[in-house]
Amino acid sequence: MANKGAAILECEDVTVEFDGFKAVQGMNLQLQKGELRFLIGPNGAGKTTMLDVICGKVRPSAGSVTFGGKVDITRKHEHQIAELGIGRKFQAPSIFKDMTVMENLEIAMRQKRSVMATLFARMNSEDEGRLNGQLSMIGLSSKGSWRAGGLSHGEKQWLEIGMMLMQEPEVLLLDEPVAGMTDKETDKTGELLHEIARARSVVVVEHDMEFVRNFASKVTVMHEGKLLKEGSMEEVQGDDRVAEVYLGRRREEHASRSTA
Amino acid sequence: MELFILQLFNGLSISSILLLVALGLAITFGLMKVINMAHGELIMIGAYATYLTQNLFLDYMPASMFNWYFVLAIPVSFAIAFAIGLVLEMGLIRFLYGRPLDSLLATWGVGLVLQQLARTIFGAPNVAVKSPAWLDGGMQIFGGTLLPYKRLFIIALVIACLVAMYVYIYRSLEGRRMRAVMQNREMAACLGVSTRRVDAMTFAIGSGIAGIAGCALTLLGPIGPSLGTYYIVDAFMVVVLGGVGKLVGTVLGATGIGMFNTLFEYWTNASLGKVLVFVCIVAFLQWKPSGLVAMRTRSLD
Amino acid sequence: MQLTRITGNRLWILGAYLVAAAALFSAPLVFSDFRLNLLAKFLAFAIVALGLDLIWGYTGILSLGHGIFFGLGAYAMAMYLKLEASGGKLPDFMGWSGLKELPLFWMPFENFGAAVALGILIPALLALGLGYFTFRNRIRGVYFTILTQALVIITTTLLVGQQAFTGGTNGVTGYSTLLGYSLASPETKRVLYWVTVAVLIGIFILCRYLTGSRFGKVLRAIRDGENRVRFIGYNPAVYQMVIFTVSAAIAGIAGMLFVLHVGIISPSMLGIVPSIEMVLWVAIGGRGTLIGAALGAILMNWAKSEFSTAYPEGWLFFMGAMFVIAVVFLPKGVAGLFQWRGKDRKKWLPAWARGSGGKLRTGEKEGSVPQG
Amino acid sequence: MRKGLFYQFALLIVAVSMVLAGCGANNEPASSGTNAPQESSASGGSDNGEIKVGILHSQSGTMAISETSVIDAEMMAIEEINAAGGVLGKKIVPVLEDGASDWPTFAEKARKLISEDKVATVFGGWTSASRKAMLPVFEELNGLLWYPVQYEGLEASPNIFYTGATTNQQIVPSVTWLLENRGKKVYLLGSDYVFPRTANLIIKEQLKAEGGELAGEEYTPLGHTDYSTIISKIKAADPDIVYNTLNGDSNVAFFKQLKDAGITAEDMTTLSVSVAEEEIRGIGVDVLAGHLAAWNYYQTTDTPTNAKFVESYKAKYGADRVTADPIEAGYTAVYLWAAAVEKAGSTDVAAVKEAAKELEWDAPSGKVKIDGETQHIYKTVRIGEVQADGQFKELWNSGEAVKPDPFLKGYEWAASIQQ
Repeated sequence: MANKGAAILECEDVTVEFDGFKAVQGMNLQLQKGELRFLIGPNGAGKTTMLDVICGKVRPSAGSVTFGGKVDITRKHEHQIAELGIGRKFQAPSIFKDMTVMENLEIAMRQKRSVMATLFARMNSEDEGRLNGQLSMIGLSSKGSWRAGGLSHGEKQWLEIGMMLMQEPEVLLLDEPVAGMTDKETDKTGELLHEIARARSVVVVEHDMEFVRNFASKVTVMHEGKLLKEGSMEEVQGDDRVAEVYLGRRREEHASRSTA
Repeated sequence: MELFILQLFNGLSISSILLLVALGLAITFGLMKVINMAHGELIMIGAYATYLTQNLFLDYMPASMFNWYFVLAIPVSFAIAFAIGLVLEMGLIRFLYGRPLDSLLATWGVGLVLQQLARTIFGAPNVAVKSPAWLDGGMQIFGGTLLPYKRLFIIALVIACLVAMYVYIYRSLEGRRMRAVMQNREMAACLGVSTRRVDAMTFAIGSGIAGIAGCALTLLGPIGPSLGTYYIVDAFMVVVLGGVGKLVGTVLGATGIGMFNTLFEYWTNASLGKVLVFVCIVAFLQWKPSGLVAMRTRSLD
Repeated sequence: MQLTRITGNRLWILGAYLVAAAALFSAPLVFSDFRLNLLAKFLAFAIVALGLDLIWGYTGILSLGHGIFFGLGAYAMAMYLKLEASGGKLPDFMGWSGLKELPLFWMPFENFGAAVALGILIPALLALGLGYFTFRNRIRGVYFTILTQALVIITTTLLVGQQAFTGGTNGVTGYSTLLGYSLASPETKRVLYWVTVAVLIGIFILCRYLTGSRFGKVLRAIRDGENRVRFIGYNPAVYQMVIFTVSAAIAGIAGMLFVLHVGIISPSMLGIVPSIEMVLWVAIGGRGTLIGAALGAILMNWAKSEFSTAYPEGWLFFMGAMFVIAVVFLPKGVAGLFQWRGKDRKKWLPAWARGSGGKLRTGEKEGSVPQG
Repeated sequence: MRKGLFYQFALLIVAVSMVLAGCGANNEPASSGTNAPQESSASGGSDNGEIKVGILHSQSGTMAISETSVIDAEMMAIEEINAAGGVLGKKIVPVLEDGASDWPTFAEKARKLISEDKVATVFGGWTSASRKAMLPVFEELNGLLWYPVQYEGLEASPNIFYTGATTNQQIVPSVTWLLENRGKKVYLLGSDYVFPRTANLIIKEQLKAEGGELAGEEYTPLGHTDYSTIISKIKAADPDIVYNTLNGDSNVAFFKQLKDAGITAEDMTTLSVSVAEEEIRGIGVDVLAGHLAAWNYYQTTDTPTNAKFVESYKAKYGADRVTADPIEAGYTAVYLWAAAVEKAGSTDVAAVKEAAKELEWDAPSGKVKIDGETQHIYKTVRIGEVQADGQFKELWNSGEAVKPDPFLKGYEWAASIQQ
């Protein structure tokens, strides 16, 4: 479907400073259309900060982020970036908890976002169809009129993914989508992710190697704010430096976990 | 020249009063994120505590001792305001952590009740506090300029309070616990710090300092049920302008407002001066929403 | 089946509203002139409460400066009435203050239409201006609230200080006619009462529409998590600005009606205390429900008028206590009491109001954008 | 949510019926005025052997400081009159209402007293703002108000009797006295509201006419508490006299800080027009001793009626209480009204007004007389000095009661103010 080869997102030489501390230094990242990319690395490697830069939450002190081959988004506000088609899911579920599940999806739905448009917006049958479809996709069909705050942790995560999908972004940024989930929930999230990755470009920050291994896709390893290695899971796992800074430390733990 | 020095001193004096009034808030608002609108009423309580101490000396102590009532009044004001702050924290404020706007409204209600309580106990009219004789008069400098002892005393008192607070927060075990809880509540709790106790103590200390402010204000102004309402908004402006959560910011905020207030008041008149100061604060906060000394964090919230 | 039950309920509610509207319209048949005048004043307050609820209850922004918007609307109407009462001469207080001719900015208020338009526009523009800077600079929560207080101080000090132009602390009073009809006559009063009821109903319907629309849902989303809204692609600053402006305009309208019923406006009505009292009506009635806000305003003022006479001292105790209780234990106000037996009985409190003590702080993180 | 709507409906019905029932119930005259238990179901001002009068002052809020004492004095006068047989053989029944320091509330309560309680007259108000708020109500409903405080003049409503001083009974003579006795250079300091601004407008004209010199003019917001800058300005201007029209709490701050700045009554004369015996207690005698005030009455005023008045006031409310000018004016107002009603033989407003013309009474402040034309009263002007015991020593008085002249028609220099 998508013409592979055209980068939809290109980060060049991105540097982020917090009070002199360089969280990200000269990071490069290229994302192809339709690609599913995992961003891994030990704590404090700058993964989340990278996502923050792309979605506009953090302004880089140097470098550029180009979207769709032409737009530099480092000068844009968060909401403008979101409107361009970059969606972000945060680590902790951040849904609107005093609104119903359906309302959450409704305002996230792709639509004109101006005051005038929302003032006179009418729900047509097409919209309703889309909302209901999304609701069943994230498995919350029976809970459409629940207060979102009343959902379980996993359900909140799915709702948030559902909200992102309603936005119909071209690029999705997911920060640890399976953190804190039960095994069963993790599996279901994995399915969701496969589904999502089919139609769009996705960047996932993840710690759970087991989860990452289920996807045959490119992995980028970050360490101390810099790019350490980029390649397939096998290549990355075979790399000595990666093993040293990251996998080395986790191999033991990981082994015990897979045998459990 | 003489006028210039006098005005400089006046500005300093107003700054010191503002700082004294705002110090307690800097703790309750700056550290605990509780908007205590009853802060002004705690100041009022401190003032009435001074009045009561004075009356006790008048009634039970020899007249020669009278001048020393004020020395006792400072700790008494602190203690009474501290106790009321403690009760307030345990009975109300603890339900309001994490809801700053609600704490604003609820404590406003408390302030209303305290004012009315004062009116019921002491009557609506102002009461008089006779300042001790050793604070009468002033220091002559450069021939003519007279710096009143009372204002000098308040400046000294503020410095003393600041030093005490610094030592308490940064040099004592209790203070370390307090900082730990304010920075990372869960972690502190995990490490065995009783967060409930620290919360209560912190709030009570903030209240106690308001009591000291009330005691000092009896030297210069009226003592009545609505005393607190004159200072509360100014106090908030000092803390917000200075930057929430930083003592240095509060000091700078108070100095800034005090100096500009004196300057504008001298140039124009008292009403316009006040308006100008507030306009400047609003404009400044548009430019630097987190105040003079900002706490930099990676968090957006 | 589900559908019919909902429509059934809707009919009931519609019926209830119609009965309430009819009762309000027919009040002049039952009430003495004095009581009617009181009720009219309360209805004007209910209008402000609706506007305040839009911004506080639905969008989560606490304004302690609505007294200003209310007051500016009131002053606009008062200036018109004063000029009409002065009959071409200089208003009396200008004379005492040494003015020789009418200041330029008073001129437009000679015309009723212009005065009404300005009574809505001035508060709206002031709110827009303040909102433009503060919301764009992402000043919110407590900081916004404290800024509104600063605005109150600025406005009242200016109004009091510029006596020659504003009437000073006395305010503007001593009116005689409105468009030629005597304000003192019972007929005019009755008509003005009906006008107030009609405006209240109109604004209620407007608020109802606003909060029910997708626009309203975005507002509630902003209340729940402003930053999150940004990442779905809405610009919260614009939404906040718009609703703050609408809210201020509504307060201005209420102020104009207030002056017509009460016959005086003075800077004390714009102060911090009345501004907080307005918030109290909404808090006690129930923030986030329109009917709660409106009834809160009416009931609190009615209670104040009745009890303050009998127990002038007890009244303040009562009001302070009500404030504490409503905020701490009834975050949804009295209206919340009637809602809590819905489906999710245990969840009738919003998350931020549930639980107690230190737990809340951690709970709060959820929903807001987490740290990087 | 749907269920929620249903309960909203229930709430609506309950609340609407409560409001309507509440207002409705109070609509019946029998239950109005809940605070006057002894009152019967009289619907008029003078039925069933009783005459209802309204007392409308601030019992709460910032003005309660001053106004509660006036209520005490008015209640005492009513009791005394009742003990002596009442008016027209009927008892006076006071209906108390709280103005709550809020001007619209004054208007609302005035309307209630006249149209619901149907009182014969109202004693009330303190600030100019409260009087201005009530004035249209009294004129609209043809009620009668007795206003007991000195004020800025330039007003004469047919429905108000003014028992406090107007400008020519306090300010104008005191300025003349100061210019003759204390110097020519006058500094005007006042709170930022109507009375000081109007008073100073008059004083400035008077200074021009009587050879005084204006050294400066400053206004501070109500509740201002730091006077250091103002005092610096005063020092720089070096006047002979500070004419002080500050209000309330500001006086405390001003006098305390004036003393700290090393300025005493010997260095500079300060004359206040809003500092009476009650305020002295709140400011402290130590900072006030030696300063001057201008009033029509002091607790120390030597008249036979005053000795009795002070004695019964202290007996009734406590030995530590003091009397002051507005307290005396409130007390006088009640007696003047009662005398006018006796003379008219009715409580009808028009009849009482007619009867009140040129009515005389021996008030605690001396002989007073109602001026039929302006409905103000003739009063003796007195300048006093604060003594160490918190009382005033009279330095000068006008000898005879001065005819009220609210529009200053008798003063040529005031032409520009009269319009």
